[in-house]
Amino acid sequence: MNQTEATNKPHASANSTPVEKSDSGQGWIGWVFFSDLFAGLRLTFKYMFAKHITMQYPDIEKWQPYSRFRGHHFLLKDEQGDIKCVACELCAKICPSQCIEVIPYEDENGDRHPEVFDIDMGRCLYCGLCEDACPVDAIAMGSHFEFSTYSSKDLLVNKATLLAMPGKTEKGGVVIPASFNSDETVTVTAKNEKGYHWWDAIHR
Amino acid sequence: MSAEQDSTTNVFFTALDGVINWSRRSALWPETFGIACCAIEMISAGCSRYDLDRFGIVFRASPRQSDVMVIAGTVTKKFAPIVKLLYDQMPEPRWVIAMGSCAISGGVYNTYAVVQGSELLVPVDVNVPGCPPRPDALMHGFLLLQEKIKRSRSGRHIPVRDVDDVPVSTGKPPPQ
Amino acid sequence: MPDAALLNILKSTCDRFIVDSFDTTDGFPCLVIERNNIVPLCAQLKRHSDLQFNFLSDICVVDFLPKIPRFEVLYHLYSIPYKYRLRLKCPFTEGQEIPSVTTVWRTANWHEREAYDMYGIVFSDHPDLRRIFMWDEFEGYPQRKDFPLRGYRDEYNPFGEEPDWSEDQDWSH
Amino acid sequence: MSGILELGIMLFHVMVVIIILFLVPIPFTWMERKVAGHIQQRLGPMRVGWHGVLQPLADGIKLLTKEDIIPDRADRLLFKIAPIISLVPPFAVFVAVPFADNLLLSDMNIGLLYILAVAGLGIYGVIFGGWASNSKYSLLGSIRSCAQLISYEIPMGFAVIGVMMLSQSMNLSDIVNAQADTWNIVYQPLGFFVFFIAGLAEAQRVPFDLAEAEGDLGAGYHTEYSGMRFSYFMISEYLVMLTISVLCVILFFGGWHGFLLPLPPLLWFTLKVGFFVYLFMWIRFTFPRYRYDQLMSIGWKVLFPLSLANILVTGFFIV
Amino acid sequence: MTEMTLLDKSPGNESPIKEILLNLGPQHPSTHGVLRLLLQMEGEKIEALDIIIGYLHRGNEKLAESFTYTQIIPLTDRLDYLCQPSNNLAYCLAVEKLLGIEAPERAQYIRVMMTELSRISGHLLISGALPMDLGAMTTLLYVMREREMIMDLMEMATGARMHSSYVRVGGIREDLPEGFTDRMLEFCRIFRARIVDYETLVDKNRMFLRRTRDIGVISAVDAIDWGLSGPCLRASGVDWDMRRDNPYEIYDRLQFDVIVRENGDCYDRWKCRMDEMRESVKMIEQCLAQMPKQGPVMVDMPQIAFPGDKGKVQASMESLIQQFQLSAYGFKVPAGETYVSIEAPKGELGFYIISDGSEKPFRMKIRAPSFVNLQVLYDLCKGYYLADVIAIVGSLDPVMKEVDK
Repeated sequence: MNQTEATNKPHASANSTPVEKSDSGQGWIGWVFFSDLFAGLRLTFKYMFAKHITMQYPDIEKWQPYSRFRGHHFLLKDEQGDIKCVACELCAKICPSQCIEVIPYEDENGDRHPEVFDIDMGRCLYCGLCEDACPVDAIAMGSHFEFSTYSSKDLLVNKATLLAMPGKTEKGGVVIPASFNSDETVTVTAKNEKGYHWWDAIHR
Repeated sequence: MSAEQDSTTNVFFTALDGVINWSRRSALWPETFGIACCAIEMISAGCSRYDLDRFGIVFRASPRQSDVMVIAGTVTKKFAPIVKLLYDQMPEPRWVIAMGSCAISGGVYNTYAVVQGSELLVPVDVNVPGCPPRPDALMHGFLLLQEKIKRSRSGRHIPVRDVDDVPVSTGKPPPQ
Repeated sequence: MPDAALLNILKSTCDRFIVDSFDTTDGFPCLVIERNNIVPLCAQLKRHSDLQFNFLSDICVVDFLPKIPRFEVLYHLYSIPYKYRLRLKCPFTEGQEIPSVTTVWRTANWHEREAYDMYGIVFSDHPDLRRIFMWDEFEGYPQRKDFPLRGYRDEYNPFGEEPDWSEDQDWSH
Repeated sequence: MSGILELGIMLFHVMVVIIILFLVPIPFTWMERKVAGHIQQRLGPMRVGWHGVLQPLADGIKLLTKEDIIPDRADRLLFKIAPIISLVPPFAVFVAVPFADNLLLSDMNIGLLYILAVAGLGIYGVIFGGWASNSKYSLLGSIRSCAQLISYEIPMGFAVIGVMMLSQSMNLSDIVNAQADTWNIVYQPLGFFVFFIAGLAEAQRVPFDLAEAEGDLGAGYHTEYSGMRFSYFMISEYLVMLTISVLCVILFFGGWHGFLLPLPPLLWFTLKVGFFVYLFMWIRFTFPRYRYDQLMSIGWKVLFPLSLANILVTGFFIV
Repeated sequence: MTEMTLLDKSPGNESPIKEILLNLGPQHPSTHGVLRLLLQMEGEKIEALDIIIGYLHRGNEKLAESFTYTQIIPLTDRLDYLCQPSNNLAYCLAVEKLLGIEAPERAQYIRVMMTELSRISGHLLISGALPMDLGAMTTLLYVMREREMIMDLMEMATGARMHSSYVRVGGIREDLPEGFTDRMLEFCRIFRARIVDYETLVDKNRMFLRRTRDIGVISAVDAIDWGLSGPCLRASGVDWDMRRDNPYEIYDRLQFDVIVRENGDCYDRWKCRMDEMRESVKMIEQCLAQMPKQGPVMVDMPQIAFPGDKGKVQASMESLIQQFQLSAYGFKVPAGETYVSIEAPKGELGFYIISDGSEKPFRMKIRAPSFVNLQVLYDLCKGYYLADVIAIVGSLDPVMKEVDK
């Protein structure tokens, strides 16, 4: 190691005053009169009076995710209103973090259904493999993403919660009007109105 | 009615509680303490599209000046003493947000090197699930924390710790 | 498919070091070498004007636990001027030391430290061989096949395996 | 009796100024965060009061009620008094500052000298604070800021000499009144340039904010400070910025003298100072910072010769 | 070499001049995660340093040995978390090579497009973070604004802002959604204009130039010796880009320049990334133009890939069994070994996989570019100032999750 270091080329010492290279697009006149700095100041000044692109999340607006967004899981029901899941436990098997627990039972018709369907949202990776693995399209990941809790135990959700969770959005990717409510729990309620795409705000 | 109960219902203290809680929840300063992927979403939340500054949240570089620690990423066993140290360096009152699956429970990394949940290290106030959580989700976590502060009673005493405290940098390596 | 010219040069220049050479499933030419030949061979591969393997991509250790020899260390080389790739394999048993190639490529430093940290392989003449990922007091070599994935149980890891107390008793004697 | 009354009036005036100065950081922090927000195409504080106007108040109350940590190995006495030491000089400076015609506490003949002298004392707070913390980041921060201040006080003082030569006085009111027709900036562009750059360094703002360079020193000299003591440092920092802005206006931009619009003098003064404060913020959110040694070399190799040249040229024209 | 082990310095060996031993990190605003540098300084000048990593070591390689090949894909996301599709792609290419299959053409185009998009996102963050470490905070905010657009595109196509798991063995997870092409073109158009903004703000700024020019210089020979790759290597004047030299996927059909610069200092490394983003935009536009408009995006092998249409699964018993097999046990990969490397944004990202013929890899080694690039700091920082260390670390662009694996 020491030998190779000795042959190492000496790099520019930090001591020597670096030569000011004025090849940054302006001549020496520009350099003396700070044309580079003024260009920067002009740019920031221009942006100062441009339209802001901030989404005013809790109070006024809210983001409605794209329909492919992988948020909180939900369980689907079939046309009869029964749970679609056949408790094959494929989702539990493919889950890399093993956060799904399914205990099956057989109903009077001999169909398998889940007795217990727990997901530990605090361990989930939100990778979407359970969605892929499900042969009957019973479990999917919806648009819900605001489910912070005070206790990590509350992140263990059961079948009933999963059935009640909102599904995928039909036409996502917009900012929709919303209102903030903190009486009981912190919720941001979306109003059922047409939103705007936030890229529109970026255009100058 | 004992004197202690009396003081809790005192109008003055209730008002004081209100003012102090209002100021604390309106000026939550987190540490610039990014560990992994969640830190990128934390930065995103601070940037123009989401703008945590609207809540009065600005990132402080020193733990001494911050109120809330966002554990944004996997806490490994090697890193655990440092998380603890940083938590100790923060002044009271202080809060902890565990952001992301790794911080809440270790996530997919159920291995020899990862702490299985930062609850084992520091008292976590709010868990923000996701891998990583969207910036909106982190903001929801902050809103939840604000609610928690709003409902707490803080006007009565400001907890004071013993002074045997470690400075931010002594040049010595933190204890492993 | 590996370049025929590359194989010819390799055969003509490095034959005395090579135990065995074959093409692997992914089309890399692969040389199996003797432990003590690593440094001279690598130096020659790097210096030879028609090869110039100046870029060490990776050093990888594999643990074939029940097999003997147990370990195998692999070097993935790349020649930036000629765009050749080459793999060197060096099998060895537990307890044997491997000569360090840090004198040939300085980048080997951390690769070898990683191998030491994860597999407990000692590289002789390494300038700074100590743990790199795990903390210094960590016991065991986590990537070995006989190390449990979840480690041993402690206050931060309730899912770890119960430490093997019988082994512990052996140490005390 | 009249002496006591005079003293009373004097104390009253001092109290008023002190209270005003204590309140100054409140709009400034709000303004800084709003300016930062809008430059970055976001909003800044929004949720506390109308457009977040109460944000600085919330910050202040929060800092007051925070735990006040004194590190175990710190020098306790110095650690405690350092924030106060850093707070006093910026306040003391305003004794001599004329806000409008005859609106000042003390009309000193050597007002300019007094201000330059007192403003330089603020560094002691930073040095004490950094040293007493027993933390290396703090120490490096205070060493940097000490060296920086010394190398920039000199060009700053020299830059002012040109103004003094023009107005033949060190009294700030006289200096302002001398500019009733033409502002000094017309005669002294180089002097202003040197003064402004040195002022940026004096106020420790980007691109010269090395003492608290977040990138390399964490929070710099106040890394170990929490709660109220930290807020003292913040207040003093804003006041120094205000001092520099005020001096720029008084020395080079005609003080309370306006042009075109017949606005009240105090308003003119406030507007001009406000512009400079905005300039400071604008620069902060546009530029990166220099390195420690580069900063020193700029101070000694560029600004110092320039300020000397300025004196020379000014003298030549006056004679 | 004992000078690296600063911690082990025995008390007798200390020099009479007392050096400052500064501990930079692991929690520090500008060490880009949990990198810890132990600096031995005389004044503010670095005399020696030690790099301490491993604060984010999670045992990815060990974990992969217990996962099936499908389950590993989400793990690879979490290596270089700024540009996940690159990691997915490198891993999937390695598995595909072992399996002897190739993704459909459309899938290859989409993979390349997503990889280039993520390259922009990774380079953007660092080209904003470096000025921010030097004090120009606004630059970061501006680049994050454009990065949000990329996150938006990612969410639209893959369902997650960051950890997309989009590239799968044998293709990609889903075809592009409706309207994605237009959005992508719009992004390219806006982004081209915005690069000029960053250059006005930073590239021409004399302070930034003075902070980065001739700082952290490394020669071409040294850079190769230290194993640098990617923009860090090309900034030193080594003309090597695997996208051109060992083309994978459809890179041989794209027209692009390999950005090479000469000085090998912080500025060149930064500028190299800046110019590479332009090339990436070019490549994305070419991909969009050349891409077959229709076609499968996944190989038609139900034993390896999940079928896109669930109706098929329910219709036939055979595919149902295959779905069960694939989900519950994964797919078998023929025994063999392979090393596949791609040009990730940080450099050469390689996956070395040994398969023993079962559903789980026998050994998976990740050649993480950041890990290799980072150790050059030993050489790079000496003689420079504390503030330069920040610039040097920033210009090397380490992602600690990848460094620590």
